[in-house]
Amino acid sequence: MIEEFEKTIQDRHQAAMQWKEANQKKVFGYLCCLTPETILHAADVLPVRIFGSPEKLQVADEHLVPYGCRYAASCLDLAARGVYDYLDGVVIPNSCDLISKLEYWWKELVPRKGPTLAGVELCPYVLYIAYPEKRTGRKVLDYYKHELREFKQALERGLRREITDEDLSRAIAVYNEHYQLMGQLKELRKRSPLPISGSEAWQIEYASQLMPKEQHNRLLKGQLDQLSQGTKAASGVRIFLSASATDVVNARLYQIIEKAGGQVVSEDISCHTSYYGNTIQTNGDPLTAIAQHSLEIDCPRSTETCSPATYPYPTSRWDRTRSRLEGYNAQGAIFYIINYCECRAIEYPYLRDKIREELDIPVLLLQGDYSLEGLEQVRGRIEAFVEMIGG
Amino acid sequence: MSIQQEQRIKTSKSKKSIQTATETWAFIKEDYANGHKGKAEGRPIAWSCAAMDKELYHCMGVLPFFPEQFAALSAVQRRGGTRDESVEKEAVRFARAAEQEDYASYLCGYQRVATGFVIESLRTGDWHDAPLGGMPKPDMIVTTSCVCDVRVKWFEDMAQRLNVPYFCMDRPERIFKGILSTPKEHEVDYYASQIEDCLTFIEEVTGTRYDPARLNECLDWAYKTNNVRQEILQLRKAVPSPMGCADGFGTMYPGMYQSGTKRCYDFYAKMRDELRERVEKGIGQIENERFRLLWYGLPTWYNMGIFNYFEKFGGVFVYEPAYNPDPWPPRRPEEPIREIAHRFLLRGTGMGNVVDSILHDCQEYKISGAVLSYLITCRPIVFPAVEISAALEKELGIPSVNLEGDLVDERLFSEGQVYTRLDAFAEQLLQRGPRA
Amino acid sequence: MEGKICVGVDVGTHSTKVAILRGGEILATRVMRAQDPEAETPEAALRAMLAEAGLSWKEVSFTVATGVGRDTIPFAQRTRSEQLCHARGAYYHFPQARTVLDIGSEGVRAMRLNEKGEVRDFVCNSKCAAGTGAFLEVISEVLEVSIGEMGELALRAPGREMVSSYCTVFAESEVISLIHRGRSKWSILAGVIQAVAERSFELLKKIGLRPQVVLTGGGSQNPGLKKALEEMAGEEMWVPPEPQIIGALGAALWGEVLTISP
Amino acid sequence: MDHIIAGIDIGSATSKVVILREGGIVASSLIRTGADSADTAHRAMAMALKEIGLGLADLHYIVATGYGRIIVPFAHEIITEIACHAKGTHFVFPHVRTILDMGGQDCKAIRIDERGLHTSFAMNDKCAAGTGRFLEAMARALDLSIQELGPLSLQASESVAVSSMCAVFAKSEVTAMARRGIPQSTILAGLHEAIAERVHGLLKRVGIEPEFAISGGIAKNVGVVRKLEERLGLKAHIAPEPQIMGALGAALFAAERG
Ligand SMILES: Nc1ncnc2c1ncn2[C@@H]1O[C@H](COP(=O)(O)OP(=O)(O)O)[C@@H](O)[C@H]1O
Ligand SMILES: Nc1ncnc2c1ncn2[C@@H]1O[C@H](COP(=O)(O)OP(=O)(O)O)[C@@H](O)[C@H]1O
Ligand code: SF4
Ligand code: SF4
Ligand code: SF4
Repeated sequence: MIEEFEKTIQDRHQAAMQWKEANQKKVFGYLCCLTPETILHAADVLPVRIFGSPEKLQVADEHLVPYGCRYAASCLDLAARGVYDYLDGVVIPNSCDLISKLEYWWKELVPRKGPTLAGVELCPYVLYIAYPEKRTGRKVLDYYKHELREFKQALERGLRREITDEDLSRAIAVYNEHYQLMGQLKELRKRSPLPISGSEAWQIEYASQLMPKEQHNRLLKGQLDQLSQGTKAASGVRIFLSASATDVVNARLYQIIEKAGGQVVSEDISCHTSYYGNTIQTNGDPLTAIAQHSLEIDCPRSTETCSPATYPYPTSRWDRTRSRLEGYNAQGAIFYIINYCECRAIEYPYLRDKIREELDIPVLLLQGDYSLEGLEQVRGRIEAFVEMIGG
Repeated sequence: MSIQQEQRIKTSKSKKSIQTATETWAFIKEDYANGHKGKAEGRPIAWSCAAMDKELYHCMGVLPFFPEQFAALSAVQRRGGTRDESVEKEAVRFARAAEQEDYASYLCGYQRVATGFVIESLRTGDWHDAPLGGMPKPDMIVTTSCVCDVRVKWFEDMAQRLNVPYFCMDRPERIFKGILSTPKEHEVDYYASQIEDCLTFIEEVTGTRYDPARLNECLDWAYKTNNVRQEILQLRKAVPSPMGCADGFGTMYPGMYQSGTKRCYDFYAKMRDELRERVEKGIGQIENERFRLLWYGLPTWYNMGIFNYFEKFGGVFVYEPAYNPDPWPPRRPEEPIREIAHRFLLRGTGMGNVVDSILHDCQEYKISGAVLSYLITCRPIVFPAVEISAALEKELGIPSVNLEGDLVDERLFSEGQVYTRLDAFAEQLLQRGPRA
Repeated sequence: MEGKICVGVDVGTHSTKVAILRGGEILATRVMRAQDPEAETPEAALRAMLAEAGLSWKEVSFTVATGVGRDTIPFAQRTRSEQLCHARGAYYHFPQARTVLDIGSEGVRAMRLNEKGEVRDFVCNSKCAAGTGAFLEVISEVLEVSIGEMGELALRAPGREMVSSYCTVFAESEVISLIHRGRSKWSILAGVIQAVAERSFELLKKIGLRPQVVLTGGGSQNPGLKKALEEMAGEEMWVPPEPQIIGALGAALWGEVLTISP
Repeated sequence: MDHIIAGIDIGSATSKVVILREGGIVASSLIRTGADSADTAHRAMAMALKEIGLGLADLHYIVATGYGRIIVPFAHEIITEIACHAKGTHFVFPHVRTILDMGGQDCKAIRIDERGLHTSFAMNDKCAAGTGRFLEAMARALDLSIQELGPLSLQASESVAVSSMCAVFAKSEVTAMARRGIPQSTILAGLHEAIAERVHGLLKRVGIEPEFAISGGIAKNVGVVRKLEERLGLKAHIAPEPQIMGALGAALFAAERG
């Protein structure tokens, strides 16, 4: 794998700090795919995704009850311990019940020592985005555009600079290239034999959320050229992975699956860029285009406006899951749901039934607590599952 | 501070102290009977949730049913209405059915029970083998994004299973400091559009046209009802407390689920009169009120007797913020939809708001201790628990205790553990003496 | 007798099991307690078994290991999961098997099989001892009955005591207090077995309970448990001969397949 | 006439009695809790009374506490173990503000004020992971006595991670480790570390004040105590007989009443 990706993954904090130092620019952390990264990019800010770590909670557990997702708790814990002190700001969208509450805890637990203006602290600061629960419907775009405008204004106030339409368009161009390249990567993963292993693909995904997109695009382009030559091949039972979050902790899943003789070929993962399919429209108002693009994300927490006559209830989750299985010739589906990740836990039984009934593909449910030990405990099940399919 | 063995009262059923509370049951039974009759006559049935604006159904001639309420009902009843303790509670039976389908056991108890009911009914084809004959099969499922993620996904999941039309009213998340604040224009626009779309959705399902005059009529009743409920809340601040949390939860049904009807207004008007009389005569829940408690969170529906637990120590539960309404701004009959939207968006949803409002309530109701019902399966309620207890201690010097369990699934409730905690808490409060 | 020799080794937490097949027929089997310090190592056991059958180590054409400790068998060419081995072992005895429940000491697993005996789906118990064979072992110590006679005794119980604690450790104290309150040992046993059966039954229901249901693993030697499960399901369940070695048998059977297409 | 009163603590593992005369401890007893709590209570009380040659009738007031408190037939009053551990510990260490009571079946973190009254507490139960029972099971698996665990673990230079905290599974994990030749001390260090980690979480829920005491039977286990002290960066106060703190507290309450 590309060295620069690996370096960033090895020490993401160091990488961000170095970038900051070298470029004398600001770095913002963000918590979820729903964050409009382009707006940050347009403001010359490097958006890096906030992830957790395998370490035990040290500070956050005094404030959090044990009945919530440990992944989000781990992110908060790292911040409360000062690991994320290099961030100049944090963006928290309303993605799930716990993430949206982090807005409060972040302000409470993460010491703010940035500059103040008339007693008001400027950086680091926490920006909240009230992303709508519904992706579609008559006024959704209007509403969300407003929220994004407010977000942009807050950013402008904090950074004391204007973010022009030109800035936005520039950022959109960079991100569009990224989406296209990631699209090509996905296409490659449809092939058989598989030109790239699941864990290598994961590294690319993961690194893309940590390094400047320009750099990532450049590296990825080179990588894609090599891959399409088709010199390497990864073999194994083709697995679709649907998971709550896969950062450095849960990425162990890829290794376990590979060791058992499987390969992840497609995924539906929070903490991943896999929700981005299309590019952002470039004609018309850039902010509207960005809003529209975010609303295309069909992750488990969102729902849709339906019409009794045509389609009575949302189908996008199943449609998405199906295309991720069929298009990639997946032979098995693994669902890894972190305890207390409710949206995934509720939709699972229905998706499982559909996969079994309509595609006749076996499904494995794993539940975990966001820890390496937890993953070791499901190793045996993954092995059995892969063997069951592979014979 | 003695807890004599013989005083350990049987706690599965609560003793109701006010007369009106005993009438709730008839109210609920009537609604279920009407629902079954309506269903047979072809009237439209909706399954919906507590935070929804019920007036929309009443003005559209829809009979609403509420899976959350049904789950609570299942937590009380055993199969076939028997009192035989070897027969498990209906809620446990349904929750188990859901868990067998791999719905995780940490999911909201309401969700597991209602989904279990759907699964069982689809499996057996018998929709009536449930408390009060079950919820009639719905023609639509309508939910809101307010309060928790669970209801959005859960209702969507039920719609898929039942193959009925689904609508979600999306309420913008509002995070700010303070308890009440004026919503922004684009937020009101958005929520109003959601209400309009919901009405269109109901029109499409039922064929009934939306009539603003009808909505205004319902809102008038709702408004009057809310005023009466505000009076009730004022009366409940009296010392000694005229009515406790068991009654508070026990009488929330009409207001929570049937707001916008005259029946509902009559219920609370009567209740207010009764309370007023009690306050005037100085009648309290118990004779020697020594300390006043607040119950944060939702009740353990299968064990409402827990609200009487402190009585032997002279403790009374006086207030439960969970289902009680805020005061409403004046009516705006010229634009009823915007009125609803505006009103609904007044309260903030951030954690800071939750903490502030509990502090406020504790002062208003002269609380000396709080029981934080850690209903571990309800994330929105349990998340702020630590912050609340810290703030209570720090700002007001009020101690609190946590209970762990589920709202309807009694398998998660461990008696020995809970009572040890309550006893220790009572000791703690008695040591401090009455609040100045 | 002619035929290829295949060996299966099942390294469980409670015991290690070895099975030798010749030409698809069971030649020898052996169970060694893990706790027993005197017990032979799997390798020594296999050597002894081979010697008894008049065979040499070199004649073994393929060895497959299974069980939680399957990676500790250096002489195995391949490993296979318990799920697959128990299914194959059960199917060997009963081609009608569509659901297999393996009750081991720490792991309880339910498998769904197709007509060809291939596993299509499985579910496992959680990280807690409640409802496993280990639970029964703990209780057998407390009640001072051997694990082997437990089930028989329970079948003769006059009644059934309720054991309500979920946690094995708390259940242990509950059982002790029941004894001291003078309750019948047999009825207590019946209660304990009922509690274990309920947990296993949950797994069976999840997987779908398609007949024929076959019980395997050490726990299925407990007739009380079998009866309790049958009552809950309302249908008969089958237990193969020597159910505890089914995993090892399955592993050996996999050996036959894998030697052909390794 | 002397003022003689007693406190009795019926715990899940052991039952303790403390008898006070004129504010001083004159007798105490500690026996294993049998299955019949009422009978255990009688035996523990008789044992303590025997020391000073008195009978039940000589006691002015008796307060019962602990998990089996409601079954003590001769108690005048019952008080929870939380209040009693607070009271007892406060008597011995008046400056202490945070108490950790680690007993046979559960753990409690208690915050107290300057009067020794509890102001907040948290407890863990439901699962035996990390409790006295857990340690007893491990001791049996390693063929050691419960008293040996702590000192032995201190000899370890390293520790192993014990992955299952289920009391039953950990037992077989530990047995397997021992068979693989991992030294007992190393295994024990790992077990104690895991317990310390669990109770640390509990302590955080009530907030830790620097003046900190441990009571209950596990306070006698230096292995757990050391690991916890390392984690907290605090020195724990431990009474000479930490296991009877609950009974002492109960007796002190009785002194106030009788
Ligand atoms: N003779 C017997 N009768 C009934 N149950 C038994 C008998 N022998 C062992 N068991 C049960 O079987 C379990 C061990 O089963 P086994 O399949 O060998 O487990 P593992 O593969 O995990 O070592 C024990 O925990 C015990 O409960
Ligand atoms: N001498 C000792 N050294 C180490 N640990 C001990 C010792 N004595 C008791 N223990 C531990 O203390 C536990 C019992 O604690 P105790 O406070 O008596 O419990 P309870 O109050 O619940 O009955 C035992 O399970 C054991 O783990
Ligand atoms: S994993 Fe699930 S519960 Fe956790 S933060 Fe993500 S969406 Fe929320
Ligand atoms: S999670 Fe809580 S708020 Fe949501 S439906 Fe359940 S009980 Fe209600
Ligand atoms: S509840 Fe008991 S049996 Fe289950 S994990 Fe905990 S200690 Fe083990």
